[in-house]
Parts: sequence; structure tokens; C-alpha cells
Amino acid sequence: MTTTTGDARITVELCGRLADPCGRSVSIGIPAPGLSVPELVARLVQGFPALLPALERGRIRACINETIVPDQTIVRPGDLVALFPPVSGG
Amino acid sequence: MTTTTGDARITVELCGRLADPCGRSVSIGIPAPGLSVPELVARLVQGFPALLPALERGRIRACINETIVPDQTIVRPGDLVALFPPVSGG
Amino acid sequence: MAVELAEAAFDPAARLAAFGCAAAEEGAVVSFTGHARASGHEGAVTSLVLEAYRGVTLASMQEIDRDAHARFAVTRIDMVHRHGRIAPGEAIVFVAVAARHRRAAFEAADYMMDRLKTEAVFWKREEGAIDRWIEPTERDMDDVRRWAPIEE
Amino acid sequence: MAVELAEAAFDPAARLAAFGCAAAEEGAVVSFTGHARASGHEGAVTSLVLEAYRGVTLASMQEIDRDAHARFAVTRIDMVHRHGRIAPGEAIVFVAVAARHRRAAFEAADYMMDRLKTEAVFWKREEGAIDRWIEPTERDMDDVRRWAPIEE
Repeated sequence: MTTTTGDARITVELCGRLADPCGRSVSIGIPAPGLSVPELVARLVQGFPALLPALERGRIRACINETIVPDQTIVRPGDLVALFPPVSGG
Repeated sequence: MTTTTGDARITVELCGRLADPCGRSVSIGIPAPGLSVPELVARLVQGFPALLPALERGRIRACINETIVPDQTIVRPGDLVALFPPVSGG
Repeated sequence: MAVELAEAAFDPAARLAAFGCAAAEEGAVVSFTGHARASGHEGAVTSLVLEAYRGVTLASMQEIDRDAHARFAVTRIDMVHRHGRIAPGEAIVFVAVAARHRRAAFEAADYMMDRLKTEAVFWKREEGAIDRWIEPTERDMDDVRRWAPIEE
Repeated sequence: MAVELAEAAFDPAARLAAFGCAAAEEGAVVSFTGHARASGHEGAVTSLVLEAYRGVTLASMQEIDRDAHARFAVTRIDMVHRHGRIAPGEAIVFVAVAARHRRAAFEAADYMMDRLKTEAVFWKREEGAIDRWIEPTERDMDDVRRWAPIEE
């Protein structure tokens, strides 16, 4: 299913509407030193072009190891990674 | 108990703290054509000087026949009259 | 729903349960309960006494209910206010408001409480360490002035 | 009190009953209940699905609770939010706030709901005539902007 390669594979959980095109998680390869959040998103779109419209709409935030992080944060192999579209409770 | 006279007697109900000096109602005489609310209050003070401090403090409103009325309203013999100090529910 | 003047104690939670919500259209329910406190400005309070006046007290509550319906996009209102002697901890007043959207429900409940505090026909006395009559505070008057009259 | 993420349905009135009030100091209790509606923007809704994410959802609720305590003179807060599948009419979220004075209780409940709508980590989908994801509206964003950050 994946079309990208790298030194390590990580699973990216796709929350809310981001799960609509490709399911609740996808696996991609990333370089061992890691990637910034925008770089991860770009690599995800490269591997899963169906995700592009969903990732382009609204502010997408990354959650690494159960903490919402700034975009400049580096995602490393072994991290628990999720992408959050805009949230809404209540 | 009353010190004023008139053509007719009415009972004035005294609500809230107004009942502290003289009880929950007093009876006074008023002229048959009636009196405005300030005139009624003045006559009440004349008959019951102990009411003066309570009537001087805060905005006192009259209620005639179960309706709160403007001060210029005429109180007539036979009316059901009450005086209200400032109200507070809740 | 009811606008009720009650002498007996009532249970706010039972009142909220009875109020419920209409699944078709009511997304928001706000409730406010005012309880008698065991400590007032002047020390311990053993009871709060609320005096009402004939039909005028209930009519003043009904007017506040009507005005809230006119002013806010709410679907239902429940309002109950006690009179007589109230023990510390007991509920004095309860309002519940249902609306399609939460802002209308919050605002209507807030508005009704501001008006009940300053315009509902009750006189309130704390009995305890010191007996004293309670009148609206400056803060209460400021609160109710937030609601400018609506244009007719 | 609790900050709780619940999968099972809960009863807002029972929650309010358990919340109670401390007679010594709590004069005001405000509750808000958000119910799933049977009609959305696009017609009939058969269920609302709320997705949560691991420990992050509960942590986001706890942060809102902490901030409300820091910001308002409130004594206790109860907050419960469901995830999973919710039928029309069922409660999605309930907050209760106790305070000495009513304004703090109203404001804290209002504040928490504005933040829950825009910042709590949930994703919400209406299922029915049309399935659609619900994101915060412009109105929700305006509402939460009313609460300027407090200075540290």
C-alpha cells in the first residue's frame, strides 16, 4: 500500500475526517534523523495522494507521543504520531 | 393607635423591612377623593412617626390592588394598598 | 413550562430531570440553582426568610419569563422560586432554559437571574448571628443594567 | 470533582444531584448540558459519533477545568463528556459549576463550553440523511475569542 521508502517506518494515525480517504492509520518510511511536521505531511501526501484534499483543508496539527506539538518539532522513528484536523467537542 | 383622621379609613400593608417598626399593616384615615402616593406616605409618617426612618431609606413603591403604580397614582378609599421597599429575589 | 412560587422545599435535580430536552431541536439546557448559604455578611445564618406579596410576586416572575422568551431564541423555560423559611443549603430559586444553541440558553438564564435578584417581588431576611434584611447590592444593580431594554 | 470521559450514556440530572452544594459557601450552581439533536444542518440525524484520541482527549478536558479554576472564583467543577456513538436526545457533555456568587458560576460554565467546543480533542460526525463531520463554526470561534488570555 505504501509508495515511499526510508530508513525506518512509522505509523501515522489519522484522526477524524483525515481517516476518510485511507483509513485510520497509514505506514510510511522516514529518514532515521527524523522529519519536521510539514515534511512528514508532504511525505504522506507523496505516498497517499488521496489524503491531499483532507490535509489541505483547515489547520492540521501533529500529536507526538500524546502531546500536540508545534510544526517545527521533529518526528523520529519510534514516535507515536497522529494528525489532528480541527477539533470540536460539546 | 392612629393619630390622623379623614373621611375613610384604609389599611396599608407594610412589606419587608417596613413591617419592623409597626407591624405588617396599619390603618389610617384618608379623604374621600383620595391621595397621591407621596401624600399617603406623608400621612402615614404623621400617624406613625416610627415609620419615618424606614420610609426615608431606599425607593419605596406603592402597590394598589395588586399592581405596582407610579407615584402620581391616586389611592382611594376601598383600594388594597401596600408599600414595597426595594425587592430582591434569588 | 411552569413558573411556580413554592412554599415547600424542592429538588433542583428532579426539576432538571423533569425538564428534559426535546431531541428534535433542543441542543442546550442551562440550569441555575440559588442555594441559601450558611454564612452571610454578618456571620452564621440559621435561616433565610423570603416574603412574597399576594398575586404580585408570581406576576413579577411571569413577566421575567415572558421577557426572556421575547428576548432570546429559547424554546422552553422552567422557573421556581420559594417563599417562606429556607434552611441553609436548600434551593431558593431554580431556572432551566432549553434552546437550540448554547449562547441563547446561557444568556436567558443569566438575564432571568439578574432580574429575579432586582425586580422579582420578594423581601429577604437572614436570621442568625444578626438578623438583617437583604436588598440588591450595587453589583446586582450593575448586573441587571447590562441588559439594555429591547426596542419595541 | 471529576473530569470524566465516558463512553456510556449518563444522566445529567443524576449528575447534578450528586454535585449538590456546600451549604457553607456555595450560593450558586450552574449546569450546562449539551444534547445530541435529531436534526442537523443537513436534515435528520440518526446518531452523532464522537471520536477521542488516547490520553490526549481527557488531558484537554482537564486543562480546561484547571484554567476555569484559575480564572474564576469557583469552588467546584464537574465535567463529563461522552465519546462513541450518541443517540438523538442523549447528553453529549455536562458541566456543573459551584461558586459563592452567581456571576462566577455562569461565566465559568460559559467559558468551559466555549473551550470544549473549539479546543477539546474530539472529532464529531453526524450520521443520517447525510453523513458529515462537524467542525467549530465561525460563531464558536468568535465565542471563544471573548475570553482574552489571562496575564501570567
